[in-house]
Order: sequence, then C-alpha cells, then structure tokens
Amino acid sequence: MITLLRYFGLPPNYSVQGAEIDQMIVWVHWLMLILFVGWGTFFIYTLFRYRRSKNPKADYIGVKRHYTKYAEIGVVCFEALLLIGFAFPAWANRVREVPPEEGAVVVRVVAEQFVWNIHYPGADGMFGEADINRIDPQTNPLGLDRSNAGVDDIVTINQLHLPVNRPIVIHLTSKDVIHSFSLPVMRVKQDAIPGMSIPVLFEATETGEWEIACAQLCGLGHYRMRGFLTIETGLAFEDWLAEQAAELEEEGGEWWE
Amino acid sequence: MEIPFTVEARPDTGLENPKLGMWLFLASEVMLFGALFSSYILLRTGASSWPIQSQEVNVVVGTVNTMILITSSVTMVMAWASLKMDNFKNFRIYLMSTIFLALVFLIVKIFWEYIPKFHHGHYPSTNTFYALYYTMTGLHGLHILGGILINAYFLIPGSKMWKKDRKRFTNRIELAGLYWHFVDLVWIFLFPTLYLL
Amino acid sequence: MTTTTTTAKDVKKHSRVYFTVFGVLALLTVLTVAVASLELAVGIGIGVALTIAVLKVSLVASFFMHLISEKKLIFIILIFAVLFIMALIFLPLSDALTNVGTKNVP
Amino acid sequence: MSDDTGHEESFWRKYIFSIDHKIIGIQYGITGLAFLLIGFSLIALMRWQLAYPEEPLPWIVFAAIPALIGIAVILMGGKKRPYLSMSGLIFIGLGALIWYFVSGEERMPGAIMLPEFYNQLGAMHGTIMVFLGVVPLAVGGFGNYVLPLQIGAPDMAFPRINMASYWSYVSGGVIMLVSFFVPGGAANSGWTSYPPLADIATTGQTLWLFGMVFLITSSLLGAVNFITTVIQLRAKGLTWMRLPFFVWSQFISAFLLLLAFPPLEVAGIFQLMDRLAGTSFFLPSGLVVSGQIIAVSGGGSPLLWQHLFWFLAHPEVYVLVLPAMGIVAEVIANNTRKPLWGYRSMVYSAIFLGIMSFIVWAHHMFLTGMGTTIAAFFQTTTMIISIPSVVILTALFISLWGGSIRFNTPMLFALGFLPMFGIGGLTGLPLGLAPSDVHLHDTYYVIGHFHYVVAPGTIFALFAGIYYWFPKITGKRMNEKLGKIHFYGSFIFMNGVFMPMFIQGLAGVSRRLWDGGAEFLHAQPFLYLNEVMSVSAWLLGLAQIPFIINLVRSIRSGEKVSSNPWGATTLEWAAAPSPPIAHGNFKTLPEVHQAAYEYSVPVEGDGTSDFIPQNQPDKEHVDK
Ligand code: HEA
Ligand code: HEA
Ligand code: CUA
Ligand SMILES: [Cu+2]
Repeated sequence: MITLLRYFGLPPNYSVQGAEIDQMIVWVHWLMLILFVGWGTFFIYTLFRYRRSKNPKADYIGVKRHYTKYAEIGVVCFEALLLIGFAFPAWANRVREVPPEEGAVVVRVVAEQFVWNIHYPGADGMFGEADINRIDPQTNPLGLDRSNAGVDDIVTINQLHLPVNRPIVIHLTSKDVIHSFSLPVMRVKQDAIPGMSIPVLFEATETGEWEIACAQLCGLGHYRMRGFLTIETGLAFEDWLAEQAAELEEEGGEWWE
Repeated sequence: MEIPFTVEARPDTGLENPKLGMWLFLASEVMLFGALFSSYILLRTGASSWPIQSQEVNVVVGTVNTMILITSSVTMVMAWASLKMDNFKNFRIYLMSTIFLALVFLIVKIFWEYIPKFHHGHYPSTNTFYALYYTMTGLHGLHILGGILINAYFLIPGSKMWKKDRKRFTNRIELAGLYWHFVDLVWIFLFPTLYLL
Repeated sequence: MTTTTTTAKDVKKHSRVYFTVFGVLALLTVLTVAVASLELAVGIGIGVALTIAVLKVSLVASFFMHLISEKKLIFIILIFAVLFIMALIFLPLSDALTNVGTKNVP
Repeated sequence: MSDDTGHEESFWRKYIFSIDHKIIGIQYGITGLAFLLIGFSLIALMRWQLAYPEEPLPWIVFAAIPALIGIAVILMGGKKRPYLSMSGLIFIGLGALIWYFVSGEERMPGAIMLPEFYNQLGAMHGTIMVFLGVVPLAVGGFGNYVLPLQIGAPDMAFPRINMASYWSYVSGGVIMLVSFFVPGGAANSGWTSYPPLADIATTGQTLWLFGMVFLITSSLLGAVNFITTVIQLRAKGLTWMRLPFFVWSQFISAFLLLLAFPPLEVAGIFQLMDRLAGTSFFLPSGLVVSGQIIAVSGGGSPLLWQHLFWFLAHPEVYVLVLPAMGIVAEVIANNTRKPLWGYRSMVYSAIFLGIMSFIVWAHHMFLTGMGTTIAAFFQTTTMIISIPSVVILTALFISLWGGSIRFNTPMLFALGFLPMFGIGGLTGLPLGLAPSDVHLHDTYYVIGHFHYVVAPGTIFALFAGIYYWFPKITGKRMNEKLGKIHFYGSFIFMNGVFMPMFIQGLAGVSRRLWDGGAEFLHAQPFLYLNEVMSVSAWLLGLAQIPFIINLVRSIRSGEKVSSNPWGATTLEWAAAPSPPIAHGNFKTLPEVHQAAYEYSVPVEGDGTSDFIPQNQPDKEHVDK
C-alpha cells in the first residue's frame, strides 16, 4: 500500500513521527480500498446481472440474508481499531502536553504575511523578550529585546536549519493572520495562530533540503509563502549557528541602537 | 384549497401549524442566544483580564429593567387570558401596558445605560466585555423592538380579526405572547451574565 | 395547554397562578442581586446566579409559555436545541481549559 | 389565503411574488441553476490560472461561449415563450460578467489574473456553490416543489413565509454578486472567512456578511416551513414509516438548517462588529500587520469564529448531501421496480446522522492546537458519523440486487451518484483521523474529498432529480439521447477534474494557491495534473450544453406524457395531475394506504401493473 500511495504522490517520509502518520494513512487506505473494491464489484455485477433485459421482473424482497450487517459491523470494528490502535496514540505522541525540551533543539517560528521568521535562542539557550512596540519591519521583525537574553538570539527569515536525529520543538505563532506551517516530507503541519503559541514536535531522520509551505489561506501572497528547511548533521548545524552568530556580531552595532 | 390546521389543531399531533412554527422559530432563537452565551463564556475564560462587571454597568438600572420586563410578561399573558375570557377591553389594556413597559425598557436602556456609557468613553471597541455587552444587549433590544411592533400591530390593525375569527385571533396573541416571554427569558439570563457575575 | 381544551373558567384560575409566578420572579430577582452584592467566591457566585436564572427561566417557560402542558414534540425539539448549545459551550471550553500544550501569548 | 375561486391573478402575484409552492419551487430551481452556472464560471476562470499561471486568459472564448449559448436559448425559446427566451439573458449576463472581470486593472491587467482576484473568485466559488447554488436547488427547489406533493398537502404550511424565504435568498444572492463591483472586489478570505484575515479584508467581506445574513434568514424561514409542513400536513394515513425517503431527507435537513444556522448568524454579527465598530471578538492582542500595530483592544479569539463557523458548516455539508440521497433513493426504487432495501434502517441512519452532525464540527480544526482529549472526542464522533452514511449507501447498493433495472437518464445519474459519493465519503475517513489529517489538511486531498461528495455526488443527484421530476413540472419528458450524452460526458470529466486532486493532495500541495503550486519544489512533479484538471473542467462545462439544449427544447416541444410516466408509487405521481393544479395540487386530498415503495408486490401478479400507488386502498388479496 505504501508503494501504491508513493506512486500516487505521497512523498517519502524523513521523520520519526511521520512513520506513525504514514502507518495511519496506509491503514485507512486499506479500509477504503477494501470497501471500494468490494462494493464496486458488487455494484457493477449487480447492474449487469439485474438489467431489465436480463431480469424483466423484479424481486420484491431482494437480499434476504444479513451479509450487509456483517459488512457494516466489520467497518465499525475496523474504524474502532484505527481509532484506538493508531489514531489516539499517534495523536498523543504528536501533541505531548508539555513538550520535553531537554536535549531538544528549541526554535520559535513566527509566521507573518508572507514569510517565516525563525528565531533561535542563541548560545545562552534563552529566547529574548519580544514586544510588538519594538517591531521594525526592516531590522527587527520580531520586536526582539536585544539587551538581555536576546543579545545572542539568531533571527533568520525563511531559513530554518535543524540537526538530524535530535528531537525538535518548534514554538509556532503568528504576527498577523492564521498561517499553517507545513513540512510535507516530515509529515508536519500545524496552524500558526496569532495570540497562541503551539508546540510542534518532530525528529528528522535524514539530511537534506526541503521547503516550508504555508497551507492556510493568508492573503494574496499565500501562494508564495515559502521557507527553506535544511536538515544537516549536528556538526554542520553547529557550524551554521556559529556562522550566524558571527554575522550577528558584525552587524551588531546597528541592531540594538 | 385551504391549508388545513391553521386554526384547529391536528388531531394526532395536537398542534396548530402556527404554534408549531413559532416554537420552531424559538428553538432557533435558543441557538442564536445560546451561541452568544457560548461566545461570552469562551471569550471570558480565554481573556487575560476582565473588568469587574458590576463596576462597569449600572446594576440598579439593570434590576429595574428586569422588573419591568417581568411585569410586561405578566401583562402579556393576561392579555391573552382576557381574550380567553372574552374580555376584549381588558385585553386592550393589558396589551397596551405590555407595549408601554417595553418602551420604558428601551428608553431606560438607551438613556440610562448606553448614553451615559458613551459619555464615559465606553464604546464596543473599548474592550471585549463592552463588545459583548453592546452586542448582546443590542440584539436583545432589537428583539424587544420587534416585539413592540408585533404587539402594536395586534393592538390596532390586527385586532379587527377579533370580530371575524375569535379563535384565530386568540391563537395569534398566544404566539405573540410566546415570543414576548422568550425575549423576557433571554433577559433573565443576560442580566446576571452581564451585570452580576 | 392546547387552546382547544381551556375554558374561560380555567383561565380565571390560571390568572391567579400568573400573578403568583410574577411575585416569585420578582423575589428571585431581588435575591440574585442581593447575593451578588455579598461578593461570594467566584465559583459559588456563578453557581447561585445561574441556579436562580435557571429557576426563573423555567418558571417563565412552564407557566407563561405553558410549556408544562405542551406537547412532547415541542419538548423534544427544545431539548435538542439545548443539548447542542451545551455541546457548543462545553466542547471548546474543555479544550481551552485542559490543553496546556498551547499557550496564549499576549 | 389561497384562492381557487378562479379569478385571474395578476402577473406579479402569479409568477413573481407567488405563494404557490410550485411556483416558488421553480423560482428557487432556476435561480439555483443560474448560480450553479456562475459558480462554475468562476472556477473555469480560476482553472485557467492554475493550469497556465500568469498567461493571459483567452477571455474572448470564455465570454463568448456563454453569450452564444444565451443567444441560442433566446432563439430556441422563440417569441411565443418570452420567459424561456429571457432565461437566455442569464447566459449573456454571465458573458458580460466575465468581460467585466477581465476589463479591470485591479483584477486582471492584460487578462492575467492577480492573486487578489484569484482569492475573490475562490471565496465566491465556494460561497455561491454551497449557499446559493446547491442548497437552494436541493432544498428550495426540489424540497418546495416535491415535498408537499409527496405528502399529499395542498401547499406549504406557511405560503407567505415561503415567498419571503425565496426573496430573502434572492436579496442575499444579489448582495453577493454586487460585491464584485465594490472597490477591492468581493470577499477574498475563502468561503470559510477565517479571521483575522477576514477582519482586515476589503469591503467585499462586509457585503459577504450582509449577504449571509439574508441567506441565513431565508434558510431559517424555509426550515420552519418545511418542518411544520411535514409534521402537520401529511395526508391521512401517511404515517412516519410510510413517508418517502426524500421527505425524510428534507425533514432532517430542515432541522439541521434550523438549529445550525443561528450560531453562524452570531459569528457573522461579531465579524460585522469587528469590521464596522472596531471590536475585537476575533482579534487577539498584539497583532502586527505589515509592520503596523493594529490599533484595537484585542483580547479576542480567532478560534471562536472557527467553532461557530464549523458548527454550522459541518451540518451544512449534510444539508448538501441528504436531499441528494433522498432524490437518489426515489429514483432507484422507481427504476429497480422494487422497494428500497432496509428503508427503516435508512430512516434511522438519517436521523442519527442529523443528530451526530452537530458534534463533529471540530474535525475541521484538528490542526489548531487541539489537545488530546478533545481530538479523541472529535475523531470518535467523526468515525461514528461515517457509519450511518455507510448504512445508507449499503442499503442503496443492496436495493439494486434483484431489481429489474431500467437505465434511463435519471437512473444513470442516480447510479453515478453512488460510487462518486462513495469515493468522496471514503476519502473523508483519513481526514477524520487526526494523525492522517496532519498530512492531508488544507491540501488538494480535502478539495478532492468534498468535491466528490458535492459535485459528482450531489450535483449528479440534482440532475437525476431534474430529469425525474421534469415530467411532473411540465407534463413533458426530457430527451433521453441528449440526457445520456449529458450523463456520460459529465461522468468522465467530473472524474477527470477531481481524481488528480488526490494525487496532488497526497504530495502535499496546499489548496488556494494562485499558481497551483508552481512556486514549490515538492509540487513540481504533479503540476502537469493542473492542466489535466483544467481541461477536464472546461470540457465538463461544455458537457452541460446538451443539458441546456435538452431543457429548453423539452420545455418548448418535449414529448407529452401521462401524469405518471415512470409508473411511480408516491403521491406526487399517483395522485396529482402533471403539472399539478395551481393552488391546491390535488383535486381532492389523497388518502394513503400503502408504504412508499410497493413495487413488484408478489401476490399482485395479474401482469398489468407492477406497482401499488400509495393512495390505492388495500384489496383483500394484497394482505400478505
Ligand atoms: C456533502 C458534503 C460532505 C459530506 C457528505 C462529507 C462527509 C464526510 N466528511 Fe467532509 N467535507 C466537506 C463536505 C462533506 N463531507 C467539505 C465541503 C469540506 C471542506 C471544507 C473546507 O475546508 O473548505 C470537508 C472537509 C472534511 C474534513 C476536514 C478536512 C481538513 O480540512 O483537514 C474532514 C475531517 O474529518 C471530513 C470528514 C468527513 C467524513 C468522515 C465524512 C463522512 O460522513 C463520510 C461517510 C461516507 C462513507 C464512509 C462512504 C461509505 C462508502 C461505502 C460504504 C461504499 C463505497 C463503495 C464504492 C465507492 C463503490 N470532511
Ligand atoms: C456545493 C459545492 C461545490 C460545487 C458543486 C463545486 C463544483 C466545482 N468546483 Fe469547487 N469548491 C467548493 C464547493 C463546490 N465546488 C468550495 C466550498 C471550495 C473551497 C473554496 C475556498 O477555498 O474557500 C471549492 C474550491 C474549488 C477549487 C479549489 C480552489 C483553490 O483551492 O484554489 C477547485 C479547483 O479546481 C474547484 C473546482 C470545482 C469544479 C471544477 C466544480 C465543478 O464540479 C462544477 C460543475 C458545475 C457545472 C458544470 C455547472 C452546471 C450548470 C448548469 C447545468 C447550468 C444550467 C443553467 C441553467 C439552465 C440556467 N472548487
Ligand atoms: Cu501564510 Cu498562507
Ligand atoms: Cu465536516
């Protein structure tokens, strides 16, 4: 089934959590396929068998036995199994109530029309305070307070770099309207809602470069609200962070004047 | 061909069409105001701060208005009861009192609540409480206005029917009453929600 | 009370009920305002106010709107309306209250 | 209030402000079809942009086709039928509308569609199709025309309210169309109008909200009327379990409309307040749009809108499909010449479906940061609600077994409905399970899912209904050959439009993209499908030409038929002439003695007739 779905467009999955989701997709599609083929065959056969020219007199009763009841009970059981066996646990894993942040890479993603602002806590591991009154579209899109914990925070636009094989926690929010943060190959999607900060958990299993798509209509630029996701080895990720930190240092002067 | 059961009840359901129609309409009104209350609860529990309501609104005026509406409900039901007792004169008096009380309610609402609030610079845009306050009482006020118009219609032009078809007219007043009591009933919830809690 | 079965005499009797109900309603109004001014704990305050409101509403509905002797069909329709509203209130509410993962940010 | 005293009614009373349910039904039907056509035209333009992003639209072709059809309709209608000819103006008006779209610099400079305008078309396509096209046609049109006839009633319970409902609907529709002409154009935040986007959108959104208020009023008035009619005006002997399934489906839809719309009305009022009075019901604190702090008090909740909207919109989708199921059930019973299999289970399922549909709404909101318990609740209810649909569909499938199936045009469309709704319903399942919805939410998979249920599903059922009840309305039959061309053309191209959407959806292509995904790498391998879908959509449009010709020609000079050409059991055929008499329907109100679908009753066997009409009194030998 997974090969079939692959053939029909499902991209490969490169995250730990995605496997669960794919499993779910596969199982429902089995159910759908069984029902579709089963009833489809019945349907076509019946149309053919009971056409008027072949069967001029209809049978008042039709089907007498209770096969259908069994078929329906079968569907119920299958759906119950999907729910209890797959959906509930998978969802619970996905929205762990309090995200475990130890050992994880924690990033803030702030959506706005039509870019993704990525906010790393920097060397001190602490996010600086953000305040809308400090926002400057050119120099400080997040309204970050650069004086305290924010001094070493790294802010990029549309560039999300993350290490492979490490748990990742993204705190997702939005500045203006509702967006939806979508990483198809990671099987990650989450609405970014202003006024709310929603944790997104996943762990990548493969390095590579992909895109961040926006899935929720957010205005005229919705179609071009594209970010870039780079999954790299831990070392490369550290290097990249260091590079960003150095750049920050250089520009430093202008930033918090 | 006449449509059956507009005046007489259908034997197996025991209802006349207009009465069933009115109750269905009221069911949808339950959903309308229910959704308002639902929004109120969700917004309030989600809010980071909420004003102390009894300091923002005028509880005395609210209480007076509550009393006015309750009284108008009694006069309304008495208007219908008078028709039942074939007392058209009392009906007129009671219905007129209902309309009068409803007008007083609106006048009090506008001149002792809305206008002073505007003077203090409290507009719907001030905060979520005021947004809800104006929207909910406003919608309720529109319903009151609707009730006044309906009752006024039955007081003057509509009451000609009394001579032609007493039963039908009485039924109509009963329905107008159902509506009016419902408006009262909504206020009974609105009052504690917006003034006391 | 279907209009077909009520006689003028019944109505006269009912009028007395209406005024009694009115008295109770007025009393309850005073009561709820009085309780509110006591400044009880939030939970109790809401509980009392809502109980009184529900009481008043049932009085109006039962007697003024004759719901007490109305056909079952109408009851059923209203009950569904009330149930659906409860769903609309409590389902989102319970998520807002239990969901600690998502935070409100200013 | 109704008069059969024979005095001549004025033209206005008779055709425009009529209170006869049949005229109102026809008015609803024609207006609904016209909006269906407009809804389709909007998407036809959008599909150009999706297939060939940023290429100028060959608008002459797009405008000329409806204009030519319009001229043809006018000519075919001839002088003798001014009303028929006048309906040609709808098509010409449509051509003009397309020309208007292209002519505006702020919409399509150089005939190239701007993203803003694409969003307007998308939002209005959804709105028009759902609220102005399908529901008015299915509920307002068929419901009004057929339901009183099927229950043996002289009219709706409240004829004047019925008229008010229609005119409220028209007002809503006009407001929606007018919104294309205001500065900034029509609403452009999707048919779902999610705030904050919709709160800060252009004026069109305000008009959208006003329009919705009228449409909501119309639906509420209609719903009260339908429910009262079914409860109060059933003919003598027409017990609940003898009601045709169509009546049940309308009855339940009416309840859904009655109880689900008011919360949307509240939401609409809130959004109007947000837009006009500066409140922040749906605006949280601290919004910054394009670097500007939004000066409002804040403290609101964007999710509140979603709850209120989907509280309506989920029941609404069952309003879209229940009447369709009703029509299909009628047509299938009639053309298999046997009773529906499991009629009772279908009725109970439909009731259950109606009740459940009020507590599944948040399956549209799985990705709004929902916690585990609530997600579990809504996943469970969503899975539960799929069961009654399965039961109804199963019953319809099984009903075919043992039948003597007549493949006439209505039956073809009804049969087409079954697998199409099946596909749409089945693809609802992965969406209803939160984990798989993570991947599929807001992709073309969702678009594919619901179009399968509403377009080849509901629209096919509506076509089946038009072909089936046309003889009732006009006393003439529609042409079978054209009907079959219409069916096969529509069937092929419907699948051509919507099947590829599942592929794009699985690939993760978002919906509502102006360029159909051309911006994104992961969409590249599937961009060619955009062209496939667009071409199919246009051909689908052309496949409606035989239908339009058929409609006009049959009205003008269709084959005359008896009052019960299909040999049907239900009252509208068995007890009323075709067309039924104005104001009153029946010469005498019928009395019912039979269940709804007594076809091929075994003992009857005298060979002359294979059905027992509902109003036929029991003979001794029928007492099985
Ligand atoms: C008529 C309309 C209609 C109907 C009937 C349905 C029916 C269902 N819908 Fe659908 N839905 C919509 C219209 C409809 N939907 C619309 C318009 C949207 C999108 C709105 C938007 O975002 O713009 C939507 C979106 C939508 C979502 C949200 C997706 C997302 O945004 O992420 C979900 C999620 O749970 C869902 C689920 C379901 C389910 C479980 C059913 C079930 O009721 C289906 C049950 C049916 C079956 C299970 C079929 C059984 C079939 C057989 C037994 C036989 C098969 C045989 C053959 C094919 C031969 N729908
Ligand atoms: C009932 C609902 C309904 C129906 C029937 C349709 C029908 C169709 N829809 Fe629509 N669609 C929606 C509801 C519907 N849609 C909604 C809610 C959305 C989401 C909007 C949003 O994003 O907010 C959407 C979005 C949507 C999109 C996605 C846009 C995007 O995400 O950017 C697409 C893309 O192809 C599409 C295509 C089509 C097509 C090709 C049809 C075809 O099936 C059309 C078939 C119709 C006809 C061929 C017309 C028949 C007309 C006649 C027969 C006229 C006769 C007239 C007279 C005689 C007077 N639709
Ligand atoms: Cu951001 Cu769509
Ligand atoms: Cu739904």
